[in-house]
Amino acid sequence: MIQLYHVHKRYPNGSEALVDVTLRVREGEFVFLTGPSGAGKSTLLRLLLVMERATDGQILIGGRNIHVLRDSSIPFLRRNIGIVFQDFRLVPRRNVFDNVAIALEILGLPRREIERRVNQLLEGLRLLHRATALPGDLSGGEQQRVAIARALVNEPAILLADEPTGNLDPELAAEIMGLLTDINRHGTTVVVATHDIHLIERYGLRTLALHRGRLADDRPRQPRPVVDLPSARVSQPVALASSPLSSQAVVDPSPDGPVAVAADDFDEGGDA
Amino acid sequence: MIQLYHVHKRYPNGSEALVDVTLRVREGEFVFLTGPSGAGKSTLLRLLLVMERATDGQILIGGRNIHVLRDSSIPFLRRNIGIVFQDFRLVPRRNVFDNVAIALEILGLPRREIERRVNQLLEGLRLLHRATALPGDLSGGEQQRVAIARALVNEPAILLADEPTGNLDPELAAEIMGLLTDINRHGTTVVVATHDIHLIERYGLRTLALHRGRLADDRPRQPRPVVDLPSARVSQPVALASSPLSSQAVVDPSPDGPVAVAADDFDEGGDA
Amino acid sequence: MKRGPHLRYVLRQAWLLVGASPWLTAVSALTIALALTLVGLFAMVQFNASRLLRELGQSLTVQVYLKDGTPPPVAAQVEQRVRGRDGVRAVRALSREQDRARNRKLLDPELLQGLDEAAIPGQPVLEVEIEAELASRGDVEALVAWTKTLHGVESVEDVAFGAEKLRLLFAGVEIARTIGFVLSIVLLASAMFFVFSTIRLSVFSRRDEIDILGLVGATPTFIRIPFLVEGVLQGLCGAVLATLLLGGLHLELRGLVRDVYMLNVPWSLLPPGMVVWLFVGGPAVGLVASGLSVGRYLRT
Amino acid sequence: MKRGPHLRYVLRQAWLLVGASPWLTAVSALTIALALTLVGLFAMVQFNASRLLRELGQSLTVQVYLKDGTPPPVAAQVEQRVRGRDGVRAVRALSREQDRARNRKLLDPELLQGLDEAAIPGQPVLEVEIEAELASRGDVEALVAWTKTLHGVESVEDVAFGAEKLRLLFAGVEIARTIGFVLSIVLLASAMFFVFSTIRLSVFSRRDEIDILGLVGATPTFIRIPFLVEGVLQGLCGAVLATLLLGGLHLELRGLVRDVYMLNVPWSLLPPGMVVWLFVGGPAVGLVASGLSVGRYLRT
Ligand SMILES: Nc1ncnc2c1ncn2[C@@H]1O[C@H](COP(=O)(O)OP(=O)(O)OP(=O)(O)O)[C@@H](O)[C@H]1O
Ligand SMILES: Nc1ncnc2c1ncn2[C@@H]1O[C@H](COP(=O)(O)OP(=O)(O)OP(=O)(O)O)[C@@H](O)[C@H]1O
Ligand SMILES: [Mg+2]
Ligand SMILES: [Mg+2]
Repeated sequence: MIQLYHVHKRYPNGSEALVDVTLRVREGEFVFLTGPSGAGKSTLLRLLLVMERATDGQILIGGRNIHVLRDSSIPFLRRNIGIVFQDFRLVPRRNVFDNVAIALEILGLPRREIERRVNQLLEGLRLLHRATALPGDLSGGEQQRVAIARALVNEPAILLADEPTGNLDPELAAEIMGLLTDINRHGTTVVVATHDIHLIERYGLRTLALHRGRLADDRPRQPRPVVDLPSARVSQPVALASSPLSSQAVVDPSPDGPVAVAADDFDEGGDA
Repeated sequence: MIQLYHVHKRYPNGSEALVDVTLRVREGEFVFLTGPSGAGKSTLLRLLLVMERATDGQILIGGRNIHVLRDSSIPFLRRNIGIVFQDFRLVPRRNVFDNVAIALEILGLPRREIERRVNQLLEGLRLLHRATALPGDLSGGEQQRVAIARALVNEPAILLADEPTGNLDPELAAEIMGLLTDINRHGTTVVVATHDIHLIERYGLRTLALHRGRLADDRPRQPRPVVDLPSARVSQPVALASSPLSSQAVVDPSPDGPVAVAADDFDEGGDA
Repeated sequence: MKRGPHLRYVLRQAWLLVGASPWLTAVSALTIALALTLVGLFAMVQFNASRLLRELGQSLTVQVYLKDGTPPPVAAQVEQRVRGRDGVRAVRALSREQDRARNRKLLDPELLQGLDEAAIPGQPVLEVEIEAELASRGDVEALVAWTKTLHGVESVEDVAFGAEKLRLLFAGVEIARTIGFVLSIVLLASAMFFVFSTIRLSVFSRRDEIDILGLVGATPTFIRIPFLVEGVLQGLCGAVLATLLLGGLHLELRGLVRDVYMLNVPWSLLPPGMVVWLFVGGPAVGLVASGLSVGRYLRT
Repeated sequence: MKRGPHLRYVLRQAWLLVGASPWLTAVSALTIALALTLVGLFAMVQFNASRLLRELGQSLTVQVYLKDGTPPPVAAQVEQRVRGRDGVRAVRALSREQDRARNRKLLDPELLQGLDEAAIPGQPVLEVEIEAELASRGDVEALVAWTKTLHGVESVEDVAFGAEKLRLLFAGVEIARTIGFVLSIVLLASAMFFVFSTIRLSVFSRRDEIDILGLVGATPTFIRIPFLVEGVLQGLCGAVLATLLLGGLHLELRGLVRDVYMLNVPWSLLPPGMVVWLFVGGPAVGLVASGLSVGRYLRT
């Protein structure tokens, strides 16, 4: 699903954020991306979203080389990728509902469908009572959950999350992780950048470690994840059946089967 | 040092962020403030900085009732309080050096003194090589450290930190905690709001827990802090002697002695 | 997949844009109003100067003074020759007495007191009405040349023609036109610049929003449309304001001209259809300015 | 503890403010320039109209035509009586032949061809130079009344005085003044509004910075000073631009007046000291506008 070949990224000021990174994330995988501050985690996610172009190397998403993607095709690539930014990037002048609805307005869904989906997701994230609040009036954790909701609401083929639990208490963090594993179980490829060693250890999933821009470690999935560290205080598992994502999966539900992202999906279709 | 008596805070939209909170933080104490997302941690810190006024109740800082503080005295209160915001609040158009220097420019220190102090602190936070970068070009963790540097640089009597390690890897988090305990050892009262249970458990300091705006728990300092959780991978202790703060403490170094914040410090002095 | 946003969404977002910074919207609308008002004023001056000159050209008469004592047959002959010329619409012959009677009416009654009839000047005269197309100073010179040819005709003593006055009038109109034109250009350029830059500032102050929309997969068109609608709305407000402003100025100027020049002013000094043009131009300016500024931002 | 910021800090921050959004700075400077240019233009028109009228008043002559054949002693007597009046600076008596000679010079040489000397009009004339203070249309009416009293004097056939022309001139000047005044007020008000709102936008676009400075303990004064310095810098740029603009317009207008009216134009049509005023006014406008906008933001 995601392939990087010898990717380099040097920012204009000279900092080498990524150096010769080669890695592959298969369809339906759940991968942690870790590494100390400044290692290049956010940069890697930015490259996948074509917010930056790699200085060198090739990046393939869904078999398509995004290094040569036309500017006009970028929006269509992004519609297939949900992203949770480290600094949230909510629209300050739109309320919580509208912030989440953006991802669906773009797709031109009917208003009622948008309302149904957004409200369902906000409820699952315990944000429904804040639906009309502006981002500036939310606590840090609430903002983070709005960002997560926006990334999930259009059921993307790939989900990138940058430190999605950094502002959440362990209980909420566990719920969010439940949501992410849930969407992953329905076929979405998930990449989570995080410093939270406890999170990584608890779930025992594949972990890519960056160090000063280089891929330092690629620890495969542990056969038996440690789920019950005494300090984690994980609450009851999130009610998966009530999740808006499980009820109407648009992607193939088998975790290793082919996911419905054809290369052509990134183009503007026949009318371009 | 910090006293709250029956403090209530209701935001204009009706959310009850703090309900009848009464607590006391003594001079030279190091206190963790915890609680689930939306519990009111950030709101409490905002009240201490008079960014918001309490709806009801009294707040005393250094024996002075800030509930009745004149607007013109607020800047002088804030100069005695260093704060690390959850969302950093760096000035986007000023580089790292200038962002940290602001806190000293305000005090009218000589330029050379400012340069010496800022550079020393940036070095201690491993940020000196990014001194001329703009905040937008920093990684999340780097931004967080700039925010910490700004709060520490003028050696305040009180330090408030909102989730100061949320974007840092465990190693850096340990270093920051080292820095905070260091400044605390020299007399500064420190309040750290955090979700990070591991952090709290490792240091075994006094912990105030909020729940839905109410003070739910006040766990006193543990006699023997657990410093070596296997998962924490704490690096060598931070070189305290090289810290800019230990070399020139302006406050009384005895942790329980009277700290040099007289009530009059918040006024504009004789020329007001 | 290239679907545009819903109308409902567009209107809601445009409305939010306006509501989020009413100040910016007001500035933009006001600049557009100012620009339109200036164009309108300039058009008004142009229109009225042309109308005035056209009217002048229609009622232009040249007085051909015949030598005193020219016998009627000779006078009739001269009249005939003048009438046959190009551009002459009508010729009226006045005898010495008729001319004297006319002059008496023109003169100050005080002046006439104690004067006998014979002291009042009078001379046989041909009043030649000329059909002239007065569009520029060149036309005046042509007319002067035309009247000069009459001097050669026998029995013609003098040809009176307000050439100097006309020259002055034309110079005045021309100087006013030039100053108006220069000022209009300067002010219009500034106004356009302001419209462009206020809308650009409006875009600029929302660059976070634009960036974020792009990041979640919105096409440039999708992002642009609410801004374009906002621009059109501002243009419409500007047009309304400009109409009110011009209406007020029009009343003011009409009153002024009537009082100072004691002229009978036509009901409307405004070029016909101007309001329509304002309501086409305002939204167009808003649309173009917002299109340019959003486009520029989105490209970089 | 109430120390202001270092000069070095202030200049650096003001420079950063300018550099961070050169576009905004340019807009503000341009608005100030425009406002100053308009005030300057208005002052220029006022100044020149007054000068023109003052000069007119100084060289005003009234032609007192005496009856043909008035004997020299009577003429001398009339001359004496006119000379004795208030406001008369000089009286020059012209005989019939002198007047005829003067008229010949004024007339078209073509017209004179074939005319005998006697056909050229000529009459004994007293040229009365009047010292008039022409400041308003009322003064013209007073002058008209004054000349009327000459009609009563014996032997005076006619008094020629360009009253109509003067009336027209005054009306023209007055209409220009009024239009100029109304336009200037409208445009100045808009310009002031723009300066205020662009600087307010500049403050607005940096509200994060202002907020943060306040949060780390900066006093409102400390926060305000760089913005005020920025405002003054913008005002200075505006003054420079306005000086250049007015200089250019001045050259243009001088050329125009000289070419169209064929008048001898004084070297400078600009009121003296105007440049000084521009350089006082520009920074003042910038200072006040930025002070108001930062103050407003800091208060809320
Ligand atoms: N826009 C930029 N311009 C210049 N340098 C940048 C930019 N963005 C990031 N960098 C630098 O590139 C390096 C990697 O940054 P990146 O944001 O990818 O780190 P990260 O792994 O996400 O760190 P963190 O955990 O602190 O968020 C850092 O040294 C950072 O300073
Ligand atoms: N400016 C505001 N206007 C209205 N409501 C607010 C505002 N700021 C915070 N709130 C609400 O007050 C409650 C407490 O917010 P606060 O930011 O103090 O929580 P917190 O404990 O810091 O949470 P987190 O850990 O998620 O940062 C939340 O429900 C939040 O939505
Ligand atoms: Mg990052
Ligand atoms: Mg918070």
